[in-house]
Amino acid sequence: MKLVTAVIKPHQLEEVKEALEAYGISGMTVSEASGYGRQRGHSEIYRGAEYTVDFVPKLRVEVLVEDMDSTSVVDVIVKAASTGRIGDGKVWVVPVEEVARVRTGERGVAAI
Amino acid sequence: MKLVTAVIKPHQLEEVKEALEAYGISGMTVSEASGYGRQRGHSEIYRGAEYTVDFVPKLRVEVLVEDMDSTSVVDVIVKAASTGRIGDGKVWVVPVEEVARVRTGERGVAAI
Amino acid sequence: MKLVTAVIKPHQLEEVKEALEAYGISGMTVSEASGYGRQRGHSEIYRGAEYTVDFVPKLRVEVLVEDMDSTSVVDVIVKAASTGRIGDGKVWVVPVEEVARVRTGERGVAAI
Amino acid sequence: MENAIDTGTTAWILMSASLVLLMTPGLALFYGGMARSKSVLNMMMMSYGALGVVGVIYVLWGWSMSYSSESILGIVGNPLTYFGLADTITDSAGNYIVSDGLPTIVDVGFQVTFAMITVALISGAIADRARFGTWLVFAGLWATFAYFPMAHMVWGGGLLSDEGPFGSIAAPIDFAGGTVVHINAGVAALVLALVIGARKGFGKIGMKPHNLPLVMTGAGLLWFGWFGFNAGSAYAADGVAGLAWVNTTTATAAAMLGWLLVERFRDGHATSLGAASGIVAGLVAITPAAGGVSPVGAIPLGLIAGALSALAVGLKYRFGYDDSLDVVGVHLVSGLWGTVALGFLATETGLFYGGDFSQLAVQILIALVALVFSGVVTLVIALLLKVTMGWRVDEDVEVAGIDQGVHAESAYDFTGGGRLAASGTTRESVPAPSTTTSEEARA
Amino acid sequence: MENAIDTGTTAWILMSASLVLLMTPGLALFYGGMARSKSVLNMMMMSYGALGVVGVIYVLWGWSMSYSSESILGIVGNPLTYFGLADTITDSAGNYIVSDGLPTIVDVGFQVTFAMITVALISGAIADRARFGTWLVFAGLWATFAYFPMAHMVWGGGLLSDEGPFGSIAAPIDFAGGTVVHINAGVAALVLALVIGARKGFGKIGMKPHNLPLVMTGAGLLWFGWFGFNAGSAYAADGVAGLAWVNTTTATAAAMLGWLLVERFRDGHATSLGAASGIVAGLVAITPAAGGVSPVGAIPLGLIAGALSALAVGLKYRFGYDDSLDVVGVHLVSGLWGTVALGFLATETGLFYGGDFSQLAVQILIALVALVFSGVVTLVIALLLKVTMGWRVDEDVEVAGIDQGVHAESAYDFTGGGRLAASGTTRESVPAPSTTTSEEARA
Amino acid sequence: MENAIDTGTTAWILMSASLVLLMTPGLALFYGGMARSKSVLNMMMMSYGALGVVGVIYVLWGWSMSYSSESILGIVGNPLTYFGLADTITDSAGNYIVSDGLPTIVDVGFQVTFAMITVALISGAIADRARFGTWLVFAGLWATFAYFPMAHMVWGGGLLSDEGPFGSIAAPIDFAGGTVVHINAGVAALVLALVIGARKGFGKIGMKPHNLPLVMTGAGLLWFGWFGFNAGSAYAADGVAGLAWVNTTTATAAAMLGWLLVERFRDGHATSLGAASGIVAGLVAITPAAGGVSPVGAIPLGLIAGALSALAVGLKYRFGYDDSLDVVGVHLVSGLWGTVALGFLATETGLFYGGDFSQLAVQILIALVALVFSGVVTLVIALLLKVTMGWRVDEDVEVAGIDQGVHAESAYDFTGGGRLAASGTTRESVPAPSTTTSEEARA
Ligand SMILES: Nc1ncnc2c1ncn2[C@@H]1O[C@H](COP(=O)(O)OP(=O)(O)O)[C@@H](O)[C@H]1O
Ligand SMILES: Nc1ncnc2c1ncn2[C@@H]1O[C@H](COP(=O)(O)OP(=O)(O)O)[C@@H](O)[C@H]1O
Ligand SMILES: Nc1ncnc2c1ncn2[C@@H]1O[C@H](COP(=O)(O)OP(=O)(O)O)[C@@H](O)[C@H]1O
Repeated sequence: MKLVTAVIKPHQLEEVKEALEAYGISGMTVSEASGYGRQRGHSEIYRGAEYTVDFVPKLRVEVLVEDMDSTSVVDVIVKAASTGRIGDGKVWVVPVEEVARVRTGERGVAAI
Repeated sequence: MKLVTAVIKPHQLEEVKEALEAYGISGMTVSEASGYGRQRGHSEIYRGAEYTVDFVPKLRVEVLVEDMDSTSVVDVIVKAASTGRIGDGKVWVVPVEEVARVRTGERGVAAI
Repeated sequence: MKLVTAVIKPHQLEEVKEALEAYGISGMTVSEASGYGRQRGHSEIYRGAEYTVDFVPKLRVEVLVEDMDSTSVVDVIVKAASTGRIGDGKVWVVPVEEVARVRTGERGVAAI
Repeated sequence: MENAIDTGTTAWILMSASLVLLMTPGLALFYGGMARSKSVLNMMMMSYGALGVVGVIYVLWGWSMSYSSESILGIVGNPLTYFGLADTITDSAGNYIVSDGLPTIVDVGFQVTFAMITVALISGAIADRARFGTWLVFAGLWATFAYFPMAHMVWGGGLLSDEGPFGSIAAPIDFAGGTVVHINAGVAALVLALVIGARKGFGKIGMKPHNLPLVMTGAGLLWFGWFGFNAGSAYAADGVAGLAWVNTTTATAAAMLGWLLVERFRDGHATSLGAASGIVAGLVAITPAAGGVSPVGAIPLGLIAGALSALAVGLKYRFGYDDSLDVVGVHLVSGLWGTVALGFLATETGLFYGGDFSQLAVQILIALVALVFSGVVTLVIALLLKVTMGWRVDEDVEVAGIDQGVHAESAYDFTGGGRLAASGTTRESVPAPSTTTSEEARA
Repeated sequence: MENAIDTGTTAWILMSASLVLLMTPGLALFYGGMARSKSVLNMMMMSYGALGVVGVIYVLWGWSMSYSSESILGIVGNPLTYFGLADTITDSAGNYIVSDGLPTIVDVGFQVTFAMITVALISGAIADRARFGTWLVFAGLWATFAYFPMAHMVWGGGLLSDEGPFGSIAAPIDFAGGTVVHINAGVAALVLALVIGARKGFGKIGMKPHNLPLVMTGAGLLWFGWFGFNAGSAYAADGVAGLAWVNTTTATAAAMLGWLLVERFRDGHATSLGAASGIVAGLVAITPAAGGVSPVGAIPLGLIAGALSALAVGLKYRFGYDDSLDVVGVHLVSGLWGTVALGFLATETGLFYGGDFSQLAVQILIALVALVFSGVVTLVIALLLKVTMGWRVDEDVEVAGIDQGVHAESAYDFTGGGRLAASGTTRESVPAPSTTTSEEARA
Repeated sequence: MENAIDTGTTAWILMSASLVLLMTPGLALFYGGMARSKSVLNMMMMSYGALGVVGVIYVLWGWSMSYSSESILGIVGNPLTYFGLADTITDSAGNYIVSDGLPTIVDVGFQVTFAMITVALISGAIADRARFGTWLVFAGLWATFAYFPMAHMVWGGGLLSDEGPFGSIAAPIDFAGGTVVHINAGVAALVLALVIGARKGFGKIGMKPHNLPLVMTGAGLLWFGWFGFNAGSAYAADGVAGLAWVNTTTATAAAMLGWLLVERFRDGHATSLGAASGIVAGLVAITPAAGGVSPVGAIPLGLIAGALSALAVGLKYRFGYDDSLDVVGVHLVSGLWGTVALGFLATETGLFYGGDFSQLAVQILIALVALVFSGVVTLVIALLLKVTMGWRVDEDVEVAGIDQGVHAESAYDFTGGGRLAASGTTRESVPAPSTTTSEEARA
C-alpha cells in the first residue's frame, strides 16, 4: 500500500475531493499547513511597521491507496489541484507497510 | 525504525496516550486534522441557507518506534482508539531510515 | 528522494528556514502540532480548578530532498533547531517513491 | 399621584432601563466566553431567549402580577388588573400617568429589564445540555411563578416589604434586588442543576473557558449596566443615586481584589477569570445594599463577597452538582452575603453603626423566605418540564456540541472561508429538517 | 423659541445621541461577524469609514441641508444657511440657541448619528468586494444627495411631513426613521448590490459567518443603542419616550421569537444568527411606529416583522442579487412593514383602532416616495462611481481576502506570535507601497 | 452652595460617570486586541487591575487629595480633609451636599472614573513583560503621587488653574483632561518603557496585533464612553455639553481620516488599526479643547492630531524605547497637540480668533509643567519599584507567554474542549503553587 500526500491550494480541495471520489476513492485526511516555496507571501502593515509573512496557506491531503492505484491517484490529484499558477503544490508517494482500520481491526488492503 | 501514524477521534486521544504510556512509549506528536470517509459530516443553516460540512474533526498522532515494536503499537492504538462506531479512524506504518534527536544530535534508536 | 520531517520548537522556525535556505533548499511545508515527550506541559487554573495541559506547541516541518541531500539536511536542521534544552524535537527521514509538481506535472527530482 | 414629570429623573430612569437591558447581552458574553467553543452559541441563546420570552409576557401579565394594586395574599398581584398594560400608560383623559415625577410607562420599561436578566442568570447552571425549547418554556413559567411574585412581595407592597409581617421588627432592605434577583436566580440555578443532572464527564474531563477576553468584556458590560440596576433603583437623579453609584463601584473594585487575593494565596496565580468573577460577585453583593451603606462600608462588603465567592465556587466539585458556570457560588453566595451584611453595615440600623439585632434578623428572614419560595417553585416547574418536554439533549449532541446539534451552527470559522469548513456547497434550505448528528453512517 | 433649557430633556438627548453613535460600532460587529475571517476588517471599516466621512460633512453642510429654514422645493434645505453650523449654536448675544427646552447644538449631535448609521447600514450589501476609497466617496455623496434630502422631506418640514401634499389626507407617521433610515438604506443596498455585482462564487461556495458571538454582541449593542434612536426621538424625557422605549423592547422581543419560529418550522433548527437577525428586524419595524402604537400592538408588529424578514432573506438566491448580509431582507422589508403597519396599528388613526383608510394610504405613499427617490439617487451615484473610480477590487484580492489586499492586515493571529505568522521580520515601512497580493512569483 | 438639585444635570453626570467607567473595559479591548494571543489577558488585567486599586483608594484618600479645600502649596489637597469621603456626602443635618445643582457624591463618582482610566492608559507601554503585582502597586502609588496632585493643580484650584501663577497671563484651558489625563499618562508611559526596558526581540521579531476586531470594538467603546468624559465635563446638561459632544465627534471623525490619509500615502494602504488609532488620537486631542473650539475648528484640530500621531508611532523604532502599544505616540503627542492647539483655535482667545499670544503661551506652559511633574514623579516610583519588587517577569515566561506564566490561563481554546487542550484531567487545586513554566524537565 502507499500513502499519497498532496500539498495543495486551499481552494482546490473541493475539486480534489470530487476527482478522487470520481476515481473511486472516498477516504482522506486533510490538515492545514503553511507553505514556503516559489510563491511569495505577502506584507502586512501595523502602525507603519511592515511585517512580511513568508508562508502561504495550504492544505495537506493524505490518501492511503493500494499499490496499483498510486500512480493514477497522483495523476488525478495533480490534475484536479492545478490552477497553472505558481504555488499549486506538490504530491508525493511513500511506501506503507501496514494499515489497520480502528473500528474493525481489519488489516491490509481491506482496511483502506 | 518505523513511523506509526494514527488518525483517531479527538475524544480518544487521552486513552491512546495512556495506552501507549502503559506500553512504554512516552513520546508522540499530535496535530489536528479533518477526515473524510464513511462517517457523515453535518449540515449547518445560516439565514435559511444550508451548508454541508463534509469533514469531521480528527486528530493525527505520530509515533516513532523501534522496528520490533511497530506491530504491537498498532495493536495498542487500535484497541485504545476504538469506540466501535463508524469513523474511528486508521493506523498505518511507514519505514523510517533515520531518526535524530535535535537536542543531543543522537541518531537512530537512541534518538526516539 | 526522501522526505525529511522535523518536529521543532516554534521559535526555531525562522532559524531552520534560514539554515535550509543557506544550504540551498527553498521549499518546505509547515504545520502546527502538539508534542508529548520529556518536556513538561503546564497547568492552568480556572476558578480554582486546575487543568493540566500535557502537550506543548511544536511545528512540524516537511522537506522533500534528493537522496544524496538527506543526511546533510538532517544535520542542518538539527543544528538550526537546537537550543540545548529539553523538547528541542526530532528529525526523521522516510523514503519517497515519487514526487510530482502540481503546476507543471513534472515528476521526480525535477519536481522538488 | 402628582402629574408633573421630573424630566431629570425620567431621563435617568430611561437611561437606567437601557443600561439594565444591556446587562443581558453582557451576561451572554460573560457566560458564553466561559462555555466551550462548541456550546457558546447555545449559552448565549439562553440569555437572548430570556429577552424574547420575558419581553413579550411582561407587558401582558408581568407588570400586573408584580405591581397590581390587587395583591393576592401579599404573594402576587392580580394578572388581570393591568393586563396588557391597561390603565398603566395614560389616564382616562389621555394624559400619561406619572408617579413621583416619573411616567409609569418608564417604570414598566425599567422593571421588565430586571425580569429579563434574572431569568437569564439561571442559565449559567445548565450549560451544554439543555433543550432550547424547554428552556424557553421554563423562562416563561419561572418568570411568571417565581420572579413576578418575588417582585411583588419585595417591591410591590407584598409580604417581604415594609408592609409585610417582618416590617414590625425592622424595615427589610433590598435596595435593588438581592433577594428578588440574586437569591432567587441562585436558588433556581441550584435546583435546575440538580434536576437536570451533570454533564457527561463533569469533574473528569477539562471544561475550560474558550474565550476569556469575551468573559472580561461581559464583566465590563455588566459593571456598566449595573449602574442602571443599582443607581437607577434610587428612582431619582439625586444624592441617593449618587451614593448607590459610588458604592457600586467601590464594592466591585474591592471584590475584584478580594477574589484575586484568594487566588494568589491559594493557587499561586491571580487570574483574569478571577477578576471578572470578582467583579460580578461585588456587583451582586452591593445590589441590596447600594443605598444603605457608606462607601467605606462598601469596601469590606465587597472584599468579603469576592473572597467568599472565590471559595464557594469549589463546592460543586465536593457535592457533585454541575452548576456549570457557578451561579450558586457567585449569585447565591454573594447575594446572601450582601443581604445579610446589611444587618451589620446598614448606616442607620446595622450592628456596626449602633443598631440592634433587629435589622440583621429581618435580613436573614427575608433571605430565608426567598430561598424557600424560589426553591419550591423552581423545583415544581423543573420536574414538570422534565416529565413533559424533557430537559436533556441526546448524549451524542452533548458530546459533538450543542451548537451543532441544536442550532445547526458553529460559532467560529477562522479558516477564511476558502478552507475546509466551506468546502460544502450552499443551497437554499428545504422544509425537511436536516440531519446534523455527526455519528451517523453515510449510505 | 423659548430660551429656558429643560436639563432633563437635554440630558436624555445627549445620552440618546451617544447611544445612536454606538450603534455604528455595534453594526460593525453585527456585520463583521457575518463576514468571513478574511474580510471582517473591510466590513468593519465600511462602518467606521461612514463615521469618519459623515462626521465631518455633517457639521459643514449636512445639518443645513436637513434643517435649513430655506427649503428648496420641499426636497432639501439650503446648504449655505447654516454652513459650518453658522447661526446654529449661539445667537448674536452669545447665548445658546434653545428650542423646546433643548439647545440646538445638542440636536445637531443627535442628528449626525442618524446620518452615520444610515450610511453604514448600506455596506452590508457589498461585503468582500468593494474598493475602500470608492466606498468613502460614496458615503459622502449618498449622505449629501439621498440622506440629507430625505431627512429634510420627512423631519425638516419638507414634502413628506405634515406640511407636505399628503398632509391633507392624514399626517404621515415616521417616528424615528422608517423611511429616512431603513427604506432609504434598504433600497440603496439593493441598487448597490445590483450595480456592483455578485461575489465570485456567490450561491455556489459557502460564505458562512466567521464569528457568531460577534454577531450576537453587535445585535445586543444595536438594541441598546436603538433606545436612543427611538425613545430619543420623542425629543423629551417624558411619557412618549417611555412608550417608545417599551414598544421598542416588546416589538424586538416578539420579532426575535417570530424569526426563530419560522426557522424552527422551516429548517428544523432555531439559530443564533436568526435570533440576532430577528432582533434587528424588530428594531427596524418598530422604528417608525415606536410612539404611535401600544405595547400590545407592538407584539404582532414585531412578530410579523421577524417572520417576514426570515422569509425574505432567501429571495436573493432566487433573484440572484448578492445582497451579502441581507440589508434588503431585513431593513427594506421590515422598514416597509413597520411603516405600512401603522395604517393598521396606529392607536389613533389605524384601521384596527377605528380609523379609516387614510392613514394606511398615506403610509403607503410615503414609503413609495422614499423607495423611488432613494432608488434613483443611489443608482445615479453608483453608476457614476462605477465609471469613474470603479467599484470592484481585483479578483485575486477578492479570492485571497480583501483584508489582506486592501488593508494589508489580517484580522486574527491566534498562533501566539512566536509561530508562523510572525516568522517574518519587522521593519519600519518605507514610502514605497508594498505588494500584498499572494499570487505573484518570487524572483 | 445652593441645595437645590438640578435633576437633569445630575442625570447627565450619573450617566457620564457610567460612560467614563466603561472606557476602561473599552481600553482593555483596544489594548488587548493589539497584544499577542499569548499576552492578551495580562494586557486586559492591567486595565482591570487599575479599576480595582483606584476604585478602593479613591474613596479613601483620592478625592480628598484632589479636591480638599486645604491645598498644600497648590500642589495637592490634604488627604485627611475628606478621608473616606468624610463631610463629602451629607451635611450635618443629613442632607446631601449639593453644589451647582449636583450632589457632590455624584461628582465623586464622575471623578473616580477619570483616575481609573488614566492609570490604565499607561499600561500600553509595558505589554508582555511586567509583573502583575508590581503593576498593582504602581497603580496605587502613581494615582496617589502623580494623578491626584495633577487633578488638584488643574481642577482643584491648584497651581495650574485660573488661580495659579499663569492665571494672570491667561486662564489656562484644559476642559476635560489634556494635561491631567493624556500628557500625564503619556509621559508616565515613556518613563516606564525606558525603566522597564524593551521586550526580548523588540524591533526584530514580529509582534503584530492578534485580534483587530477587538481593537476596533475597543475604539468604538472608547468613543462612546468619551462623551461622558468630554460632554460630562461641562458639569451640566446644557449647550456647552452639546458643543463638547459635537466637537468630540467632529474631531474624532477628522482624526480618523487624517490617520488613514497618512497611511494611504506613506504605506499604500489604509488600515483598520489606523482607523482605530486615529479615533483615539482625535478623542485625546479634543479632550482639552472640547468646550473651547467651534465644530469647524475641531476639524483641523482632529485632522492634524490623526496625522501627527500616525507619524509619531514610528519614533519608538528610531529611538529604541519599547512603548509597546504607542501610548506616547497617541496620548502624549495628541495630548500635547490638543493642549497647545487651543492657543490657536480657542474661539475667544486663540490666535486665529483674534487673540494674542498669551493663551498660546499659557497652554505651552501648563503642558511643560505637566510633562516635568509627571516625568519626575513617575521616574521615582518606577525606580523604587525596580529595586524593590522588580518589574520584569522571567525571560522564559516572557517567551512562553505571560498569560500562561503569570495568570496560569490561556485566552482562547477553539478546539472544542474535546481536543488537545482538554486532554488533561481536572482536579481541584491544592494550595501548593503549580509550576507553569514549560521549559522544565519531567522527572
Ligand atoms: N522541497 C519541498 N518540500 C516540501 N514541500 C515543498 C517543497 N517545495 C515546495 N513545497 C510545498 O509546495 C508548495 C508550492 O511550492 P512553490 O515552490 O511555491 O510552487 P510550485 O510548486 O508551483 O513551483 C509550497 O508552498 C510548499 O508547501
Ligand atoms: N483512504 C484513506 N486515506 C487516508 N485517510 C483515510 C482514508 N479513509 C479514511 N481515512 C481517515 O479515516 C477516518 C475514518 O474513516 P471512515 O471511513 O469515516 O470510518 P471507518 O474507518 O470507521 O470505516 C476518516 O475520517 C479519514 O480521516
Ligand atoms: N516517539 C516519538 N514519536 C514522535 N514524536 C516524538 C516522539 N518522542 C518525542 N517526539 C516529539 O519530539 C518532541 C520533543 O521530545 P522530548 O522528549 O520532549 O524532548 P527531547 O527530544 O529534547 O528529549 C515532543 O514534543 C514530540 O513532539
